[in-house]
Amino acid sequence: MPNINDILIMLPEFFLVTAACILLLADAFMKPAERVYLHWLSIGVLVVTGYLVLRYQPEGAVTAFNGMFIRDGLGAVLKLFAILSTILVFIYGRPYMVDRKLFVGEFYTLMLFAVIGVMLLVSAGNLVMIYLGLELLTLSSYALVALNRDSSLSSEAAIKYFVLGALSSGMLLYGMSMVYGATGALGLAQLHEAIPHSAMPHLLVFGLVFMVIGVAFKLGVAPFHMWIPDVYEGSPTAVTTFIGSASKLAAFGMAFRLLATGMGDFAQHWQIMLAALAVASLAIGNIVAIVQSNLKRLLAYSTISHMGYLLLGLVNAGPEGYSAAMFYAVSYALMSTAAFGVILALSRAGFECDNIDDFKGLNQRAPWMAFLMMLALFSLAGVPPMFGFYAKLLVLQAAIHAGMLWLAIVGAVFAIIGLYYYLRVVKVMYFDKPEAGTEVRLQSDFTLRLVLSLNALVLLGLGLYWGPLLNWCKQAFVG
Amino acid sequence: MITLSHYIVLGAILFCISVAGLFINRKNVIVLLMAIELMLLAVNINFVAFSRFNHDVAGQVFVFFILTVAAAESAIGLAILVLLFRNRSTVNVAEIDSMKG
Amino acid sequence: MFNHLLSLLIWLPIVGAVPVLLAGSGRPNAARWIALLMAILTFAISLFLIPQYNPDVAGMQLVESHLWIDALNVHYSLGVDGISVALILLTTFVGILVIVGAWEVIQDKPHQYMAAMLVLEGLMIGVFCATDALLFYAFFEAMLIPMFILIGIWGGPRRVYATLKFFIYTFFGSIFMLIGLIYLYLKAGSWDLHTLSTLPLSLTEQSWLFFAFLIAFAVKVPMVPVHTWLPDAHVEAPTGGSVVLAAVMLKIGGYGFLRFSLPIVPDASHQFAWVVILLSLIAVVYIGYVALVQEDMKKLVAYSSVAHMGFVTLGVFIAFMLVRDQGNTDAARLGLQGAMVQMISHGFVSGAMFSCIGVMYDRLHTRLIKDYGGVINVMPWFGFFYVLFAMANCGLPGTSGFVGEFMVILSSFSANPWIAFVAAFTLIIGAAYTLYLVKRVLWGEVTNPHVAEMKDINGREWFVLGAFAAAVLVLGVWPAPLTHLMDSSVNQLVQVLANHKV
Amino acid sequence: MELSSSILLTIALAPLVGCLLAGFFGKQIGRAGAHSVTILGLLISCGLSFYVLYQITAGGAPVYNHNIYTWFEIGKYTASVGFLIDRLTAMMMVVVTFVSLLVHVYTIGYMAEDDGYQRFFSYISLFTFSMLMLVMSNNFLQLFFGWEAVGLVSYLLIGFWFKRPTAIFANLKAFLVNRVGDFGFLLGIAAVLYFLGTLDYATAFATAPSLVGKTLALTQNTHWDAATVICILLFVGAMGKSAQVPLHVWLPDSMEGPTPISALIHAATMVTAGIFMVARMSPLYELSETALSVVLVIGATGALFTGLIGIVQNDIKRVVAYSTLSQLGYMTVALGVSAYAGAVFHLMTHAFFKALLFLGAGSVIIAMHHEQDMRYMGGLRKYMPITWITMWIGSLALVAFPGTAGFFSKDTIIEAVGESHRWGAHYAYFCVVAGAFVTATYTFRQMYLTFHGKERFTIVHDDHHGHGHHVDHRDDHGHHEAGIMHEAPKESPWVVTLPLILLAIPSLLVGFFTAKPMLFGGWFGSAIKVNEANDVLGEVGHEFHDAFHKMLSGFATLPFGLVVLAFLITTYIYLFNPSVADRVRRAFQPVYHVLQHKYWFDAVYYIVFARGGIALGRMFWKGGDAAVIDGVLIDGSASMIQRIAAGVRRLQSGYLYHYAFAMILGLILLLGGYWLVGH
Repeated sequence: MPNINDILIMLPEFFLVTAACILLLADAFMKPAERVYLHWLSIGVLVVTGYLVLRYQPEGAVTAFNGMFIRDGLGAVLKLFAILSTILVFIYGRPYMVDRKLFVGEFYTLMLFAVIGVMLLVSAGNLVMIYLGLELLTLSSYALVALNRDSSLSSEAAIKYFVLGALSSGMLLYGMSMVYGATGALGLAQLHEAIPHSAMPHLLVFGLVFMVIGVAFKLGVAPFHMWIPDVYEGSPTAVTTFIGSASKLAAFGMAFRLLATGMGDFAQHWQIMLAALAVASLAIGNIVAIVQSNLKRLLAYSTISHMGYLLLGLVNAGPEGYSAAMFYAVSYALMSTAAFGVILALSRAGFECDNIDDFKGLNQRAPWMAFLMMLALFSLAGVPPMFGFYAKLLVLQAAIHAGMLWLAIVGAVFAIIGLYYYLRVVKVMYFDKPEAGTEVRLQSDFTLRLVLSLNALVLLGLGLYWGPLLNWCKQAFVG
Repeated sequence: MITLSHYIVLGAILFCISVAGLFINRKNVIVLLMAIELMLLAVNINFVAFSRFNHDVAGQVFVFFILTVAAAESAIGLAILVLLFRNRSTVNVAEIDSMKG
Repeated sequence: MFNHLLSLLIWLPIVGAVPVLLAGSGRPNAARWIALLMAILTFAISLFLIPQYNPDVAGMQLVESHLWIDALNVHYSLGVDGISVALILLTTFVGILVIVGAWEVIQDKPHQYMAAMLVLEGLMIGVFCATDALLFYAFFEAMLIPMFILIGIWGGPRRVYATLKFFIYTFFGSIFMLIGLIYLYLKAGSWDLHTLSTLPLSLTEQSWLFFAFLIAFAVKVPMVPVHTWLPDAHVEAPTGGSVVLAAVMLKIGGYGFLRFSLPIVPDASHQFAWVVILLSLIAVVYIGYVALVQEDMKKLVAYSSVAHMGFVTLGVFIAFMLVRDQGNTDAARLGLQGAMVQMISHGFVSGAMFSCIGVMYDRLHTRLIKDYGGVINVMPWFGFFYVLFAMANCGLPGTSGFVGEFMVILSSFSANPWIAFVAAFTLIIGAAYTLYLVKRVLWGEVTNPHVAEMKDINGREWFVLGAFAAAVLVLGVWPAPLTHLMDSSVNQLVQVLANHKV
Repeated sequence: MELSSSILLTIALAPLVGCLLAGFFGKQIGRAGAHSVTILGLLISCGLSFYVLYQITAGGAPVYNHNIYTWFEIGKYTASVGFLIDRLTAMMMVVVTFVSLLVHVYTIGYMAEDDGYQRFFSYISLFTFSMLMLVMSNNFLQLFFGWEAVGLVSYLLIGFWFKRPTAIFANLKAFLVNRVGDFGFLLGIAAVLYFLGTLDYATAFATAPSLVGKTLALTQNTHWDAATVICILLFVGAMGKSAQVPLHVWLPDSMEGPTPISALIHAATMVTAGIFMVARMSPLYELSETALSVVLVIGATGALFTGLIGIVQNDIKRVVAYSTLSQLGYMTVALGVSAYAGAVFHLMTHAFFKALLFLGAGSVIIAMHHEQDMRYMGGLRKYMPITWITMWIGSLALVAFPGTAGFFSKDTIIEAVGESHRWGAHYAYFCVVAGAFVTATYTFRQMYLTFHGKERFTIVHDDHHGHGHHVDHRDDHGHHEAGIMHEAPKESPWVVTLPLILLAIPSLLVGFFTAKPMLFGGWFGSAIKVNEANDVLGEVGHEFHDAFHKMLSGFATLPFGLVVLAFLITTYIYLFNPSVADRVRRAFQPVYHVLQHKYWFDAVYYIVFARGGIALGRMFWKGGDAAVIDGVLIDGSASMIQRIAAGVRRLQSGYLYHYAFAMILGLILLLGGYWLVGH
């Protein structure tokens, strides 16, 4: 019997749902000119949600609705950064969407619903909740990808995303059903208890494989990465940014809930699978990125490799590894928002500015933007003193601590290859002469510039002092 | 006498058919949507069977959720399909490869 | 008393780069002056090290230590011993000269150039101060970024290839060191270099770590066969870049050996000393011959740098043979001192050589030897400096170039006459490639009409070359202050070598 | 009374100051200023050197051995800069400063028309400073400093006319060959430090006896005697500096430098540094018979065979150059038989008469407007009597005509060799005696070709060629039409002839007065140490009663007979029947051929070391660095990754069903993997 306490625990989610619905309605009565209010309103809503997430944050974990919903540190961190990156997406994306006549209510409502999906997913306490959260997130994402109705690329991206996404969630469900069959439990906690004395361990592992695939798809690690490049390239850059940041956080949360909370006792099984997947996506991501000419695609492949690094943390299968992985996910979200933010800031009506050549000689034309992009890129490449380096450091350490020195060395070697393509972009921005005829005009939106600058500088700042964040991540896993 | 394993095998077969449908089909996107539906059904069979044999009703609840979501999913899928057709005036899977590499 | 001297040294130039960037975008001269001011300030502050540092006491001084990342027990801990002090002074000294040297040479975005230089300077000082492995690594890697920019933007025609090669080469080297450091941290629970140096390690572990360090620092030094980035980087880099690269950055490799390989993995270092010694000797002979046939002045000097740095690694690792196999600590000290003096001296000499080449390049815009000839006819003063530095480069007594080589050869003779025999070969080959260069560039009739129009060095260039010349001669005539500065630290290092870890 | 270090510092630094003034402010102070300051500096240090010599010999000043400052101090090793002033040093100081002073004066006239006037003075003063540092040193480090510094100045001065291709080739060659010597020298110093643990002379010599029995393990089972190793390594340095076979090739080429340099550096002082060094190291050398035998044989070989080359030279300076080589051989021989005093004594006399000969040759060259080929000279005696006479004096000293300085030194050496029983002494005796004949031959030939016989040049008066014209002639030297003079040769100005006269006097007399004390009187005292067993000079000394009788007996020796013989032959050939020369040459065609090509030393060295080195370098560069390391490893791996990437990206075909298939594949692999692990 649900009581008021459950409501309080889920207050942020409830608030966001309500607000989203109101905005949905409000949008119907808004003139296009007033849509800017919607923009600020949704940002406001997200801010409030974020506040609520922090407020009444209990010590340790509390559950609601008979364990359907878990509110704990992990969830708080992931939700906050998901919300933060969504706000960033709104700010960076607005001029872009305006230029493309995509500045519509659906964008905001869909985004908000996607955020709800993220929030439910990362604090799901039950396979059903995981499934629902996931679907809420992905279904909104499908729609967002296809938002640009007149672009054949987006619709192609959408259909690919849709079909593969459906396939993966089908597999996830199939795995869930197996696990359910083997244990008779859907709640993660019950699952955790039931697993040791399960009658059919083989069935469990069989199901585990499918669930790992579901996670792998969401993270986008090879060989379940195929959708990533096309979706990144095809969808509107603002949406790409969201997929590249918030939904990666969600994916990590899902991975943790399923594998650690649910199947923690089977760690020795999924560790090996994750290790294998990590190697695959490190290789695919870093190598194929070298030959890309489209920046969004390049970043897509870099995402694949980064998720490989994230798995380096997960394979540790201990609080240290989980915190490292979460740290990595957070850092990646910040880095990719910065990188995509620059692309958004430089793109205009009819000009996506997503070819690497579009960045030629950027240092001559927009030195500040070039500098911000360089920060983001060096951070992605993992060069100290940038934030990204310490994220890599932590996951490598986690892997080594887990006795997987070889895996760490593989990661290191691919970091060298990865460095090359990031440097290539820096080279284009700084060492090449701008192409005659083309000219770069910066989005005049002040908030965009300000926030983007902050975002990129934070990468440097956190590189210089990242202790508190790490502690926060660590606290999420104590007990 | 029909045992649990019969259901599991049936589910497995349906699942395989749907998967095969996903990557063998070179023609029509709509077939893909149907394959996806089929896959979900395979899952549903598993859940129902297990919940029956585990004497636990939760599984069947899950099935309801899956059915609902599946409906929404196919709705979105069809919508995207329409978009695709509007932009490409084709729904032939083998022609949707403008992004690659 | 004020005990943040080192932090000040590190951060003053880095922070100072900001006003340079801001002021400079419109007004290049403002950028230049601010940059120069910062460089001079840094140098002035670094001079305070001399009274502050007590050379008679071994171990780290002027220590600052704050917990940086509690979760990983990383400390922001700085400290200097005699070795670091010497290298810091070298850095700040060169820091001024490169700013002055670039004054009106760099016309394209001077403010960015100056800013990059300042940042680079600060980071390099940081490397020499850091006593925390992770902090060291951060500075060590961060250095690459400004240098990457410097070569890439203001470099020559093949700058992109060169700078990418430089960055990736070095990154390749250091990433394995990172793995090694993480391993050490997990074992020791601390990044503190002193703690690590007391951490017991099995010989197997030491061997793996040794090679991890070796790759990192061998690339930096650079040692044969991982030296090929250096000629390209030097050739394409702007003069200032080459100067900093040769004068300071290469030293970081040698410094790394002293800070990491020797104390942390002494037994493995001892076991594999022969590898390094062999490579060093190869560097002296093989690279000497390679340098002999270069057609590009900068490449020639770059190769000679490789050969000279061979003496550094030789001096460092010869110490093991002396201490462990013969118990001859004095000779070991001589070798290590030689290595250090060689580092400092090479900083001056190679920096000066590159500045000279820069002077010619600014006039003729070519680095090919064949385009020159008879330069002395039109630039007598320049000729004077050039010959002086050339002589220093081939180790003429009375110049700094001689001191280090002399010490290293003396000590290596004690270790094994044959090593000294091969090492001393530098007297011949070094003179051969250097003077062959001088012959083709300086002497002879003026054949190229453009050479005939070259003007002799102006006041600014006089200042740069003069400063280098002064340093070269003072160090060459009276090295005692330098050796005394480093003596106790080197002595302590020798003690560390002696005690086994397994 | 004790010598004061300030005096010694003044001696050393006065020339340096002059050098810096003339060098850095040459423009401001002008030519007169330049030569004034440098000569002043030399006057000071020359005068003080004489004072020091007086103090040491007559004034009863004790041996001065103090450090000025510490160069470095590491553990038990210290290196300092300091002075050791004993009789040997004092004598060297006097010789160096005296000759250098005269050369400075001479230069005023010789370089009068050269643009590099100030630079030249600066250089020779710098040289004097370096040479003084070398001889006054009290330790190996400073010795090496001076050693290399004089090498540097020699490099600069040989290439003084840096526009001449030959000059800049010669100076590079000289420096590199010297470096080969220094290579050994440095190792020798290292060996000293290794065995004796010090760089200080006094300590080293004191502890030298401890070397006996010590060995150096060059391989597992070859152990070399420590003293031998040290001495031979050090001697390698001497071979470079003092142009001993086979490192002699640089000296003849060094004649590319202006003549005053040939006199000062390449005859009188620098090239004798090696001799001085070995004499200085006598306490070490006395410990190793083997080393001394090596010295002996190498010296003897040089003494005879380089002299032979002198016979076939036509360039007046080159004749003198080869005679220098041969004389250096004599000194080395003397060292080899432990007659260190003899060597040093010959060093001194040779300094005077060889400087004289060179300056005389220079005077001739001025008169001939930089024509150096003797085939276009002859009969000059009536144009330039002073030069003629002084050069005869020098020549007589060179051929050791009894009574001249050269006689006392050289004849003593020959006798000493005769007395010695060291391994190789017989060969050496043959060489030095035959050498006497050879010396006489090329000397008289030179004198006749230059001053006697009929003039082999024609004087064409024309107005087009002004006198100032010859400045450029110096630069493109040898290119003017051979044997054509535009005005009659005339005697050189007093600044040139005065030094000749001042040098002629000691060439004649110095031996007569100093032979007894310096050779047999143990004049050098503690500076030179000879074992009883090796004291050949002592043996010689028994017959030596006083210089006069010695002189008389000199007429009855075999060497003198050979000299007379050579005199008769050359007189006949070059004064009465020149055609014989050609016939002789044809008769001895093969020999002549060999001598013409200087035994092919230069050719072989050039091919093997110069060409070979370049070829080797190119091989290393292109083959090693470019091809293997960069080509295969660095760029190779980069391009390989590129290729892989190009391949892998094709998997991203863009087709949905491929994507789906990839996922299924992943599923199957994971299941299969698990299945494999499971069973």
